Amino acid sequence: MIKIRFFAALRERLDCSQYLLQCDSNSQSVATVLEQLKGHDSLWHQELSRTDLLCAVNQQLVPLSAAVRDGDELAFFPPITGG
Amino acid sequence: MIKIRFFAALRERLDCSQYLLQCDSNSQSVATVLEQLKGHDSLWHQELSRTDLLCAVNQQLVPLSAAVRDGDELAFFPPITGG
Amino acid sequence: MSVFVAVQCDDFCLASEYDELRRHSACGAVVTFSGLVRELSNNILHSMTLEHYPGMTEQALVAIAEQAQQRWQLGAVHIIHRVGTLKTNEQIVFVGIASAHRAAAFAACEFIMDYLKNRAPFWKKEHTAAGDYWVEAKASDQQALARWE
Amino acid sequence: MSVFVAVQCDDFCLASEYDELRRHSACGAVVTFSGLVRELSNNILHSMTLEHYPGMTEQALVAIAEQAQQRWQLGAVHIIHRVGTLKTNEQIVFVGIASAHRAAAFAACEFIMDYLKNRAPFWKKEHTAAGDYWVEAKASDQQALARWE
Repeated sequence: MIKIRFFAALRERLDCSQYLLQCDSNSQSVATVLEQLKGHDSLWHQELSRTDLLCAVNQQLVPLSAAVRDGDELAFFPPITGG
Repeated sequence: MIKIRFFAALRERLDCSQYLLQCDSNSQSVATVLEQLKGHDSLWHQELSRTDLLCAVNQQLVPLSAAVRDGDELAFFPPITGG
Repeated sequence: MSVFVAVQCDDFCLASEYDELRRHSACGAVVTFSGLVRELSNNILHSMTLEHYPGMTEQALVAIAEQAQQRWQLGAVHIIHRVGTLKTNEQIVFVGIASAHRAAAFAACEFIMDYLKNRAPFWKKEHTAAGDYWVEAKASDQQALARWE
Repeated sequence: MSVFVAVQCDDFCLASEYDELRRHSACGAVVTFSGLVRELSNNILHSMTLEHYPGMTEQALVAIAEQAQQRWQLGAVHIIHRVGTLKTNEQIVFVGIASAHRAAAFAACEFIMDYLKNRAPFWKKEHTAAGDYWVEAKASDQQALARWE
């Protein structure tokens, strides 16, 4: 299982803060997982296709090419606006 | 009369904080006044020949080419070290 | 070198942070940055809510502090970021640096703010007379990173 | 835009200055710099005495604040410089800036310190176990001005 988390505007638009994804392979890229999530419905497809989407694996910012493994925490969120 | 003031290390080395200089001409350059002051004795000559000397006319930093007039306050001091 | 990082709902006290920072007796320079909820000219902002990614935020702030420490000789780094709902003029973020020299203190403080604005997972939602909306990321914040690279 | 400048023997309170600076409600950023008497590694420094040129110092500080104001959009500038004898870890100088944006606040604060170090007539004499001596001007302070020109 991969635990997926959404934050801020993305969380609101998807109306989802956590999502558990069955993990078929031992290791896959964030991009592959993202493609799977886009299949959820047309809203998810639209929101998860934004080019400014950021992602973190195990609470570290990573590019979409990064690997995700079973048991990892994967997060997607819009550009950061703190400070 | 021109009121001349010395500060910090220069004041200590000359053992003088204020000096009143008779003013012959209406307007002259700081450099001219400085030459007059150097004539005081060999110690003054040495101390006032330092190339890092700063000068102010009426409490404004100026170059040695600036004009000094009767009644002005002229100050000489070493490089600034506050802050 | 000491690092102190906090993510909290409670307000912070600049004076207490400063008193700790200046205790580093080899440090001749303390620079602080405070970010406040700004009153907009049209006066429509009532408050804002700061969301964050618990766990990741603290790690991100420590990582940013450590990067600053690798670049400059620093005595102490304090970073505090608030979350939750904040009204106009309330304090949002504090960064304080103690260093032997002022150039390092200024650079490290600005570096940390520039990185925090782009790398620490906080998001602002503004509550205004016209409704609630998520703050858009600013291009100027991204550009601010360029000079450190 | 408000400018406050003071040259004084008395200590100052960072918290009071900060409370005044953050009152500028259109300002989202407050940057402060504090300069302290640094304990040297060889521990020989007992205290220092700051001499100044009364009258000129105040004018010079106001002029520096006004220059900063011309370069950046600032809400408030506070400059306090102490004179007289100060012990290790005592506060020497404070510069505080309130501005709408952080980049302006950081730049103006550092600009003012760089100019103050070269243009405001203060001189430090250190009192050490080895005797008293006047502090030499640092080339790095002069070089710091170059980037603003």
